[in-house]
Amino acid sequence: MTDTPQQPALRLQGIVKTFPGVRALDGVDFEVMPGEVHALLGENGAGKSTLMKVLAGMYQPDEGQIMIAERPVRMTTPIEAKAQGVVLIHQELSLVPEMSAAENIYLGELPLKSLGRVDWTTLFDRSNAILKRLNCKFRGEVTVANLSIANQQMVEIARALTVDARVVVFDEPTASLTDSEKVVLFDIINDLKARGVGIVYISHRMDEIFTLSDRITVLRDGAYRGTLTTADTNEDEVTRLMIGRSLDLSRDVNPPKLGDTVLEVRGLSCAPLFENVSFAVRAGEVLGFYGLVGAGRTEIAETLFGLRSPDSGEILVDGAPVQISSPQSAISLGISLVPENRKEQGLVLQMSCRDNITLPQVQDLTSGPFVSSGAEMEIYEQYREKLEIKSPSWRQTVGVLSGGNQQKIVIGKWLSMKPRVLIVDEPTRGIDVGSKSEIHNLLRELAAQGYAVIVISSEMPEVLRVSDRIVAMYHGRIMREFSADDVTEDSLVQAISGIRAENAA
Amino acid sequence: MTRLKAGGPAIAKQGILVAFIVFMIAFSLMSDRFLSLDNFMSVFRQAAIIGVMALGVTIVVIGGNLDLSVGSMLSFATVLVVDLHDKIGPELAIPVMVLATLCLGAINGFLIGILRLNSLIVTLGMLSAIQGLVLIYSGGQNVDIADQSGTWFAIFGRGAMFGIATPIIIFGTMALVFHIIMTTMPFGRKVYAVGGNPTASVFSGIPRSRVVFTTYLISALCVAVAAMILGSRVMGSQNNVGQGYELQVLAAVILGGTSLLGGAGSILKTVLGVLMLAFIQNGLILMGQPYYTQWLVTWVVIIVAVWLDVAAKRGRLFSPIA
Amino acid sequence: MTKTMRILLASCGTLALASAATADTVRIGITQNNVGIDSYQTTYERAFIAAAEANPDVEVIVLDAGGDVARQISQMQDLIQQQVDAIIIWPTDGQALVPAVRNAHRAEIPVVVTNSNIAEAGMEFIAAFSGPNNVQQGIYSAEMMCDALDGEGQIVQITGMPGYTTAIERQQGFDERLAELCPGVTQLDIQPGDWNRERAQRTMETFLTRFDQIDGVYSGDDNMGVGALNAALAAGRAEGMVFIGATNFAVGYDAMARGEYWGSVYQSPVDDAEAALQTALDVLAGEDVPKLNYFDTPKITQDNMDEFDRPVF
Amino acid sequence: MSNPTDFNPVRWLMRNPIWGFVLIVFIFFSLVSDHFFDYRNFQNILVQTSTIGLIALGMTLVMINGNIDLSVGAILALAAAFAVDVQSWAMFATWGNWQILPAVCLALLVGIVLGALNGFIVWKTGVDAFIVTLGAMLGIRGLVFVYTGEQSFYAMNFAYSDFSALSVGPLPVLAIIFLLCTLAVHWVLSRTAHGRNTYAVGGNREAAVNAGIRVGPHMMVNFMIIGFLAALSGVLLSTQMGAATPNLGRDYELWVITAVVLGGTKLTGGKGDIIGTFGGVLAIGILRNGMNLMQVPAFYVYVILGSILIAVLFLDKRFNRTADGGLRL
Repeated sequence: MTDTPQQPALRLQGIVKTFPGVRALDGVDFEVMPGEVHALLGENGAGKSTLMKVLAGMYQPDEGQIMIAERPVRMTTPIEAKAQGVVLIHQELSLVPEMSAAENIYLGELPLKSLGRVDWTTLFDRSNAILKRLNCKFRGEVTVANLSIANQQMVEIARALTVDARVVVFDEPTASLTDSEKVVLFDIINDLKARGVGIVYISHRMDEIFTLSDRITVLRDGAYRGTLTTADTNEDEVTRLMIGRSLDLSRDVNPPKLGDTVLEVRGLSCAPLFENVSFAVRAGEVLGFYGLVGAGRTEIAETLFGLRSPDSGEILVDGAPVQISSPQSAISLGISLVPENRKEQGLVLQMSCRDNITLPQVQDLTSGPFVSSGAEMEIYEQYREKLEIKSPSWRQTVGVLSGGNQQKIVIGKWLSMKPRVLIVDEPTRGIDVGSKSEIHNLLRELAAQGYAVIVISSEMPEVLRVSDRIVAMYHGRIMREFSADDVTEDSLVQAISGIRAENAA
Repeated sequence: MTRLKAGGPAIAKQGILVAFIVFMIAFSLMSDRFLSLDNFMSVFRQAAIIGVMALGVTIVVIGGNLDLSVGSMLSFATVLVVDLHDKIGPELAIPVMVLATLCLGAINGFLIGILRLNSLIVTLGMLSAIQGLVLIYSGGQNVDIADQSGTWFAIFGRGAMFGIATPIIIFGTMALVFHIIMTTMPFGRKVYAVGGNPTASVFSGIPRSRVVFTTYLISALCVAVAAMILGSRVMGSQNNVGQGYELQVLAAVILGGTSLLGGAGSILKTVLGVLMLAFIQNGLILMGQPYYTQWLVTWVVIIVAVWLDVAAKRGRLFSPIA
Repeated sequence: MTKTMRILLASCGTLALASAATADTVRIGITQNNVGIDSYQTTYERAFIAAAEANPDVEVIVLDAGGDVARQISQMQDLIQQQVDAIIIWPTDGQALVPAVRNAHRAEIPVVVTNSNIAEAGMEFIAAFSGPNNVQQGIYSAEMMCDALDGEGQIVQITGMPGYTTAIERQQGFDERLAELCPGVTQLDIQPGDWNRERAQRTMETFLTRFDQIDGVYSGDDNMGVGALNAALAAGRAEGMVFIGATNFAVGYDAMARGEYWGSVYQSPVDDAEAALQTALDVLAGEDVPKLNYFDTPKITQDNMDEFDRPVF
Repeated sequence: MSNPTDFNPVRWLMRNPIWGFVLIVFIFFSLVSDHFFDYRNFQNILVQTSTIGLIALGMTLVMINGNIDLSVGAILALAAAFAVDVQSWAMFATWGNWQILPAVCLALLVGIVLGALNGFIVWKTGVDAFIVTLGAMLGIRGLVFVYTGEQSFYAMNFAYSDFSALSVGPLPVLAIIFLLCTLAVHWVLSRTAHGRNTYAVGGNREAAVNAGIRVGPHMMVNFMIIGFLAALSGVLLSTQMGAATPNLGRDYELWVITAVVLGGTKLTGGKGDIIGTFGGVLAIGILRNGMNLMQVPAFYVYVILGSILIAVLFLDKRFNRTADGGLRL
């Protein structure tokens, strides 16, 4: 590295970006030194994504300067940004499923021969070299559609390595990674860092930020709120900067008032997704399902909600065996599911807040043949208050709300159905810290009100925080069940990594 | 992610309404015959057949699908009802025709709603297959009603109530009923939900297959009603009478701002789209323009109207893609 | 005429070869314009098949181009490929089929054109044409119109599907003859009705709005003519309006009987079909067939309609 | 990129059910029709399919992009009209047979320009291609009628229509052009950066944008390619006719889309290839040819073609279940 360490690899000065009616970035300063991991934090809507898009050449700032190695630059396309050594790794996988991994790695700049022909040999050689550097076990020739999510993420990361990057921006890179895959990713980040690359790391996960970063910059409402040195700060301080107040992260320790067993599952199998799964959940408790992505947790939830037919096994509601052949029958049994993917499965984005909440019961909210607007408003108002949904009006289409408010709408939708069992799959995925704790408190509160709650999560702090009991899953099987009092992080990690299974074998 | 607010004055969001008003003014200025009650009634009456079909197709499109089979289905229904009129009498012919048409709709609904096949291709296949069915049924002959002046069947296409032609009354009533269904009844809400996000609808306990199936039944029902108007108006039918109607219907629905992606659209705006196309046809002929001018005008109008609509939604005129 | 002779000789040669191959039956392929589109064509097809079945020595291959020129060219290729003894073609387009007819001619298969004629450039490649004279029909209609209006008045015209030969020829015959015979009759406007009764009805409704005085309506066929009549009746303006069509359909015949419809041109698809088959057989038999075989399509009006049978279509 | 060493014919057919279907109808017609299995007939099939086939090549690109083009039939008609009419322009009167050259070039240019217009509108307005080209389908047909004045044009010069009868070796020249174009488009789609980007734009537009692919111009290029191919198809069709008719190419868009979808290209974009499209085109060509040879009544042809389209779609869905893992949605 020829740059002196004092010279930032990248510096943004007074960046302003406005959209019609919105000042998305309001004079933001930001810098990354070579060989530094600089975390960028802020709640959803704070302007992180806009800032990243400015960085990546996808947006042009209205005011302010971007400087690379202290030279002002103009980047009008992602390609130009990349040529300047600034690479963005997207939060949502930005891959083309029908193309090979190699083509995806070099998307937009495939090595060419004459006549615009793709130079396949070079392409595969280069990309295989990169994949090897990342310790990937697949080759560049594989079609991306056939890769696991984690491997797809690796392809995404491999893209950053195609150029001699000065700055790599990671936007929520761990959202869909398992713990072991995270380890690989962190190795890569540290490797880049050692080579003198400046890293911008965006995440909602405090633990990751504190493990990885050297400095933390916080944005709120499109404005710069300060930069902290990681070693000299703590989560509280960062959170306060982010949300402008402090946050109660402690678990509410009141022992649950347990009711009867509402839902029981005996020997449920749906090969190859999960096998011989048995558990029970009682009114007034939160049952956590913890495991790696792909361990079969979501699939169990889908089966309980009538979206899959099990091969064998029994489902009992209030002690009586039931057949759940469709979501409608699940709903009529009092089972509801807040799905994993809010935007694809949970909400009709162009519908209003109110209509999304009342959607499952719209058939019953009628006076005569018509949907009763009054009844709908009543439900909407009730749950808007109860869940503190922030929306300008009931007419607001949910697509423009923040992730936290969207999630509350999905939860409100099911609470309004007065379910017995509420299954919540990844309740806080992609939700900022402030809303996260609100949702955690809400889940606890719901249990206290007598709901039987099942929470599926890949985040250990979350599971530990909300659950009364925790079921650990590995490869479609339940490895162990813990009670909140005797669970330790170590035993949990072991259980979901299948370590007990190997020992037993 | 910063989101754009749908900006601009409210009128800009009503692309079709703007275009409609512009055209009405232009035609009124250019032809002194245009702006008269008689002419309007005549246009409304002519628009009724396409219009009734467009109502059904609007619901299908809001549900996230397409229906290209309505053209040959109209041929089928009209040939059937006219042919049976003289054979078994109108009181039997109408229910038989409606049932048979609903069966075709049910086939569409089954293939698309239940088997989840792509609606464009299925209805394209049905377009061809039903055209064949019509020809096989009629043996390629035109069908006619012998006693044109004596049959009460004339009421649908030629009759009038309170001085308003029946086709207009039928079209108006159906538009109103469907508007009420789509905006205030549970079924309407479900169609919007299924079209807007089919997966989320299933996750909300909405019987997606049944809803889609029903939209195709409604579409077929609309075709059956259109066939009654058409058969009664013409008192006969050719085998290809509905040929090309599917595109006119679709053009009207699109002009009305219904999104082909599903989940958005409005019955009343479809009515506007239908009237717009009818007025363009009528106005240009009144101005003595050759028939192909209306195609050129329709070209521009469709693109500009939908463009204004899209532009208003995204808050800027040109698409942001590089 | 030497050219014709050569063709005939060539045809005879083909016949001889073909006969040697397939014993005594002759195989005749026909490719029609668009059978489903109206009753005339359907009735034609039935009559053609019936006539062929009545003759034990004839085997026919019946194809339909569905109105598509390209498909008709393919069908010509397929027929040439099958080495039929003769091809009868009802061209979807008079110009566009010339090379296809030329190919058949080169393959030494005689071609008989039926109903609507091939363009001038193709005349040298066909054995014969058999059918009505569409231009003449337009002329007849113009004469009837002139007659009915006593040479004075304002009329509108509703044509068939734009771009199709029959529609163009009838319009051409009508326009030219009318201008020459009756300069006192003015044509207010010409719009298409696409051979479709409902569309003709719609067009007429707009005409009625647009023009206060319409004395006569010429329609490219009776099907559309009746549509125009319906519109005028509904508007209460049919009284005294002269409706003249072409290709007398049953509905037109009935309307004439009721006195609402003035006249048309009588054209029998059965005659048309039988004439085509006979012409082909004559060509194959080596007879000296004239190039143009127009069968008679007389004027039919309220006055002389008793002389004609009610059309079957 | 399938590796040739692990080529498995059964799996290949499962992924390309259309070729299985082509095989079946081929064998079927060979058995039941005397005239089908004949070298001359195969030539015919190739020539007959070339019209739809050429456009289908372009449609494959456009549909992989996630767009659609309904205006191809009208573009074909306008190009054919130009190709025939321009030959007789006075300025080329002294050119002899060379007068065909500017005519054909102008016709092809018309196709490219109209394609560019469609593409430009799709790019700049962001209106769905279905809507843009539905409008263009009506409008361009209007242009055809304006230009031709409803009349058919015919080529005075028989050299023009003789061209379609030429053969090089065993293959008619039209078939050769079609096959060459097929190879060329296949090459573009599978070997060039533009072709690979076609998948990227349709498979994940956001990713393509992020990777710096200029999506708008890219789509415009594909619309220009389909415009060119539709025009070429119109020119070749007009050489078969020695004429151009204003109604030429009506409904072709529907048949082209049918062929492309039969070939496995997804309407949602991102997936499809020329091998499949070629199979789809052949399937329709063989069916039509075979049914002609077998004299299936026209009325039944409609029913059969419609049903087959739906049946193939159904089979494709069965074989190529997407990875929803049995979720009942």
